[in-house]
Amino acid sequence: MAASGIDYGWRLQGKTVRLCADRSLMADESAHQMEKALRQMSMEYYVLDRCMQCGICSSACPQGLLHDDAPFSPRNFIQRARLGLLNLSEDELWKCTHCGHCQMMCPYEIPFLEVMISLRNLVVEQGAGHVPVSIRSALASIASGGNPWKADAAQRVAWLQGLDIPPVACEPARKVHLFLGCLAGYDPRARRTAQTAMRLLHLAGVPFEVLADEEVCCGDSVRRVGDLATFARLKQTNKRIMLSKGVHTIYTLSPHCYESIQTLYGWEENQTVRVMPFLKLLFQWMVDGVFALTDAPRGRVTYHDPCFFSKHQGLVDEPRQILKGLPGLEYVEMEHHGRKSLCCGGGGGGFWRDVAKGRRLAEVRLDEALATGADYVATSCPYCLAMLEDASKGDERYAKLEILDIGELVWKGVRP
Amino acid sequence: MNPYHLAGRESTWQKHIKDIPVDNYFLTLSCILGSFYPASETMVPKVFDLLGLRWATTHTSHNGWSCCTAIGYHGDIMPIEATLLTVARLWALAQEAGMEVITPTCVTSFGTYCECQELLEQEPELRGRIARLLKDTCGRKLVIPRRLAHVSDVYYQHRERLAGHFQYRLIEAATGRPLRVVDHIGCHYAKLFPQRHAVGGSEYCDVLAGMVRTWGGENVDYPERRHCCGMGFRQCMIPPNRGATMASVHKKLKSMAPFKPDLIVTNCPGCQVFMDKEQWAVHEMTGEKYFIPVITYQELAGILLGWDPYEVVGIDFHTVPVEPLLDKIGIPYDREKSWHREP
Amino acid sequence: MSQAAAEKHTVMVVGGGVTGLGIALALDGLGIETLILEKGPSLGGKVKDYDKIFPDFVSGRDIVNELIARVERVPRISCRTGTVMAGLKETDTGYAVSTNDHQRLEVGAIVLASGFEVFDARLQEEYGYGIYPNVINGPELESYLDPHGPTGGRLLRPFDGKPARRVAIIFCVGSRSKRLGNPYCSRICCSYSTKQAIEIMERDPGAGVTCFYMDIRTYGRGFEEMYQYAQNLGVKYIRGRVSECSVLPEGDIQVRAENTLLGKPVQGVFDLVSLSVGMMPCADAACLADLLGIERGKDGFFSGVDQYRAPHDTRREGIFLAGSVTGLKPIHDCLNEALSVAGRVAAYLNNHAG
Amino acid sequence: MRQTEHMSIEYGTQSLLDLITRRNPDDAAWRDLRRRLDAMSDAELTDLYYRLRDACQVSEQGLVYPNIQNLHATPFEREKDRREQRPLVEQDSLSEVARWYREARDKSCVWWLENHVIARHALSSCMNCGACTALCPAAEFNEFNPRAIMSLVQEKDETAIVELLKSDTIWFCHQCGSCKTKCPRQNSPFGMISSLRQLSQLKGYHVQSIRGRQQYFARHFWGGNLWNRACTLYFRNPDPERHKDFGPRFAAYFRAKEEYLRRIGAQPDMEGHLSGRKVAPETLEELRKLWTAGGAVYFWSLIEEAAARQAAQAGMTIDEYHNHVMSEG
Repeated sequence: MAASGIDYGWRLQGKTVRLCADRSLMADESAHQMEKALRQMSMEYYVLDRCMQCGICSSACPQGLLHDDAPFSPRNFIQRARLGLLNLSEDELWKCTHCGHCQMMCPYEIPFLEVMISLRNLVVEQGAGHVPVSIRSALASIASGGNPWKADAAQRVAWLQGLDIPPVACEPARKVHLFLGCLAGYDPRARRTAQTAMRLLHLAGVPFEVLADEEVCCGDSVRRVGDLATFARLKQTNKRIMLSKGVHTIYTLSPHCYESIQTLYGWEENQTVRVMPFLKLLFQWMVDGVFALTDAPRGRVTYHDPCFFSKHQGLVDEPRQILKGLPGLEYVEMEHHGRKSLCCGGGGGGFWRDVAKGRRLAEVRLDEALATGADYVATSCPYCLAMLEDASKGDERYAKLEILDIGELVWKGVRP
Repeated sequence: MNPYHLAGRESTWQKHIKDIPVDNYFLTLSCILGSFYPASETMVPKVFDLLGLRWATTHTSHNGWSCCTAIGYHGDIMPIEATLLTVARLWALAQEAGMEVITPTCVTSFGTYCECQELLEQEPELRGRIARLLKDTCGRKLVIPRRLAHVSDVYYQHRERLAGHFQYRLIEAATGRPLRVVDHIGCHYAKLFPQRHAVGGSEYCDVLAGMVRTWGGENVDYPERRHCCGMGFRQCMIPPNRGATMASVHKKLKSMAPFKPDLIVTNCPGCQVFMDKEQWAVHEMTGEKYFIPVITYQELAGILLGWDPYEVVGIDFHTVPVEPLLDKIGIPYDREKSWHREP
Repeated sequence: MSQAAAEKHTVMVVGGGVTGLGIALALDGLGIETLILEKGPSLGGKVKDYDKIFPDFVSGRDIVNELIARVERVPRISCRTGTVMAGLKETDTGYAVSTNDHQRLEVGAIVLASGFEVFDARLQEEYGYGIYPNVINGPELESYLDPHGPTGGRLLRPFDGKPARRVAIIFCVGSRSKRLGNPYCSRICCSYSTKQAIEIMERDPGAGVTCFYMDIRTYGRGFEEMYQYAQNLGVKYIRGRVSECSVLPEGDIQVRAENTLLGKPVQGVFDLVSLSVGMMPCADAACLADLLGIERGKDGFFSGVDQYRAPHDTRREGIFLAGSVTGLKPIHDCLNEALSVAGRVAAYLNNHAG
Repeated sequence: MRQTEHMSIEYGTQSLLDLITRRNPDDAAWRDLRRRLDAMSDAELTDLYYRLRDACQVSEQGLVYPNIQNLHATPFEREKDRREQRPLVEQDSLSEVARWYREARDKSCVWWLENHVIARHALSSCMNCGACTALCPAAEFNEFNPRAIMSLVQEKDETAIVELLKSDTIWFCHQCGSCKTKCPRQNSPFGMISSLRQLSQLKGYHVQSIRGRQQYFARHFWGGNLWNRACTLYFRNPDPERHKDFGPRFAAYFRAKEEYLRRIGAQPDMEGHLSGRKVAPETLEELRKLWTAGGAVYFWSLIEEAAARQAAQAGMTIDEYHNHVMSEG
């Protein structure tokens, strides 16, 4: 390539002029080998062969809305993968937040996320490229301590002591377990959400337990950044505990926990474990009129669909009906909503990446929320909550927006 | 073993035979040549006279010399109408001098004449306006030349006769092997209107290759042979943009080096300047030492005719020394006449 | 009029390719005599050189040989090879055709099935066909892949006979180009080239086949699936028209294109470059048109009176068109058309001929 | 007139010449002279220019060269051209071609594409095959893609086109025409780009991009040569300082160029043989009329205006701006 030996500059009129580098892509042996290697290493790679480069994925990808000269484009990514032009060491590999909009739209139903997972797996487990520092440390911490923050396992539930919520004992045969998830375990904000959830459970008279400090990370993000081995171990640990404690029902606070425990833990026939997102429970209570509701809170509310509920599970009507059931609130919809909603940027390991201000998906989302003139942005995923709040912090534009978990919003309206 | 079938290569350019007028040439000048390699211009009339051709030119100021403004046009400071008028004026001068065909020494002039010819032929309304403006402003008459020729076309046309006058051939004196010659055609000669105006079309343009074969040399093709030298008007003229120019030259040199050419012959003044001069910059920047002599077809004819390399052909104007080439062919020269004192 | 009327006549089929043979056999089924006029030395046309045809990889050669065998068994069909029309006169029972070997043939109707020619790739000079040994065209690649071909089915570089493993296939050569006077799409090149790519990859999984295309037009039943399969085999498709091929000292071919899906120039070096040449009207289309007094479209192919209502009829009564004289078709379409033309001809003979 | 004589006397033609013919002067003496020049009327300034041009200067070997050699590419010449051309673009004195361009300014870009002769010839329809980009020298080395430009233009989206005209993109093209030869639809991408560049300058969008701003240098470099010497390049232009890449042999040539040229029978700045390059006053007169009629002078005045606006915004003098744009980027 003409790029070789171009470090010498040339000063003309006080300007440094350099030989411009050749931008041409090379359809050469190395690309050919790269492509062959990917084929051999990654099972999912073959699905890319179905791609006909229609580009609907790239138009669906939320990153297209970022103010970025070269936004992440699944179509472009697939094209380069097919031609062996990928550089697995680039930050690009970690941009995808697994919202799943692309594969929802794909006419050939290419499971792009699975491809991403397997490519990331090549990097994380087989060292085919470079893993961003923040992600590497999160993975290390989970592998050792079962949580991403190198925190003490005991901390996960320590905060539950001294709570004024007397646990209602379940009958041994029908244990109900509230799966907190790592955020609720360690992040103060998420803890508040979890507390509210518990209060609601308590008020509704639902007996439940918390798996003390034995519960570990559900492994969703671990899997999505490609660390399949660790995921397998986490899965085993959680399953072992749950089964040993005779858990019958698991309520999850996070759609991520829900999806992995429900669909990836691979429960056997005889293991009659029922997994249910807290959101559904909440919806049931509202339908049954379990709570007496006041007209507080007042104002306009909009709902941000977590991708793992909307796109992955199709769970979009329930939360809206819950919010519409709150007498004091006027419900408004954002431009992108339901199955076509935009990602907060927290999924697929995005929660562990450091993205510069002005380049965050959450900002795009908040702008849409502002446009609706809403006072409250309700959501039902601790990742979304955290990402949206982070983005709104220190930006007075978003000051008027109160970002809440849907449970917290309901709790505001519940007459004690 | 030759990586291509010569017969096929021959038959390709032979599909595009250009109708080149045999006499009555009106010579117009090149800004770049006049500034960097003036000898290539001053030698043209000498050759025309040698061949006993009828020719005229605007070479003295009182018969109205001007440039064709093509650099201005491609440098985006001349609206097409202004260029059309300037060119139309030159055509009118040719007519007044009683010459049939206008022959520029500059490939971009040539390309622009061709473009003007096509525009005026295809746009009656434009033709009318230009004719009127030309009449009103300087009382001259618009005459669209039927045929256009570049000076290299004229050399090509008479290449055998010219060879008759040669004292040397493109052959290495020591070994008797034909010199390996890379020809660089110039985009505005071969690419703008290849069907109509380029000898041999754009892929295997024969205007230089033909001279080289006839004069004893061997044509050398290389992958980047068709490519632009990177002059690019505004790209070479404005220092911060020149990186692309140098890179283009570098790319061409890298691509031709494995074919071990003895010299590069150019058709276009712009290419001549940058293929020659940037070799030094490339050396400075990358350490790669190419230094392949680059000469115009006029200079090539000049040295083969045995004209004085310094006082007639003006090889002192070159950045890459031409003397090694003279040594190869066995052309004597008086080093004392050179103004350059090589260390 | 009764069926018998038709049987009094002979139908002349111009062209002994797969279409001509099909028509003859179909007419035989209707009890009508046919005379096949083939300008070449033998029957079978181009398809007899195809070892595998798309989309199902059956042997084209077998199909043709089978047709020829049947034709030879049938008494109602006679063939004249090495024969072309020289003159044409109308008679009260149809036409009197004179041939180059000074025969005078009385026929009730004429079906033109003289097929097509492949594009002469030398006209697209920038690819260096006929100049660089390692640049070949589609039919040549076909013969390289043919076990009965010159290399016994081994893919070798013509330049030095070394095995060719890095292969580029350039689509739309001589098609979709206003510059070369062929603005039309030749319809079958995408498919036959994809078929060839598959054959190369199936025989040598280590090989790398790169296809440079403008649009993939695998329009027929089973074609798109074939394209999918090719991709599954690892054939690379780069969207962009190749702008030039150049030869390197060892005979390798350097190719330049743009990957228009990435918006960047792309360069590659290959052992072998195959040009998927498009199709042209048969060489003698012009003189046939004059001779028969029928019209051709702007693209030089013949056109029926009305491509919806009378696709096979020409302005001239009793002269019909079949197969790729009206534009390129895959082999099975040609054979289908043979059947419909036969029906049309029989009907014509019954209703018009005396 | 009086002012001029006064100056000539005060400086003495020679010393005035020394001061006035420096390429990028920036010292007290120059600033003082600049003030005096600014104070002069157009007539006085142009008169001074031509008197200096025609005042002969003795050169080596008894040959006498006119001063024209020293005046090129000086702020003085630029100022003179500016003032000399100003009256030629008075609204009412515009030629019909210039009037057409002036009207085009207020019309949409899409209108331009449908009416400008070069644009009309450049694009019939594009199928995005990329044959143009494949061998484009600019695409190979810069963020540039002729195919993308053609398909953007083909969509006729006004705002998108305006964006394009304000960007660096269109200025990367080398105008080599390789794309034209290869296009299967016989389009001419480089012609289209040439037309877009004209439009960009016509509407003053070019000053929004680094590469576009360079046109102010081009306008005076090529434009100055044309206006005063009837050629786009003048053999004294390529000053080795600005062409270090041409190497020491070129520098050596440049030091003694008159001698070099004379030896091979070229007579720089002189009447006479080829490469003479002296243009007769009446010829120059004729050409200037043609360029005024052809709209070139109007076009230059637009580039001038845009530059003046830009310089004022940046708080530079026009001379500083000129030097800025030719080294920026």
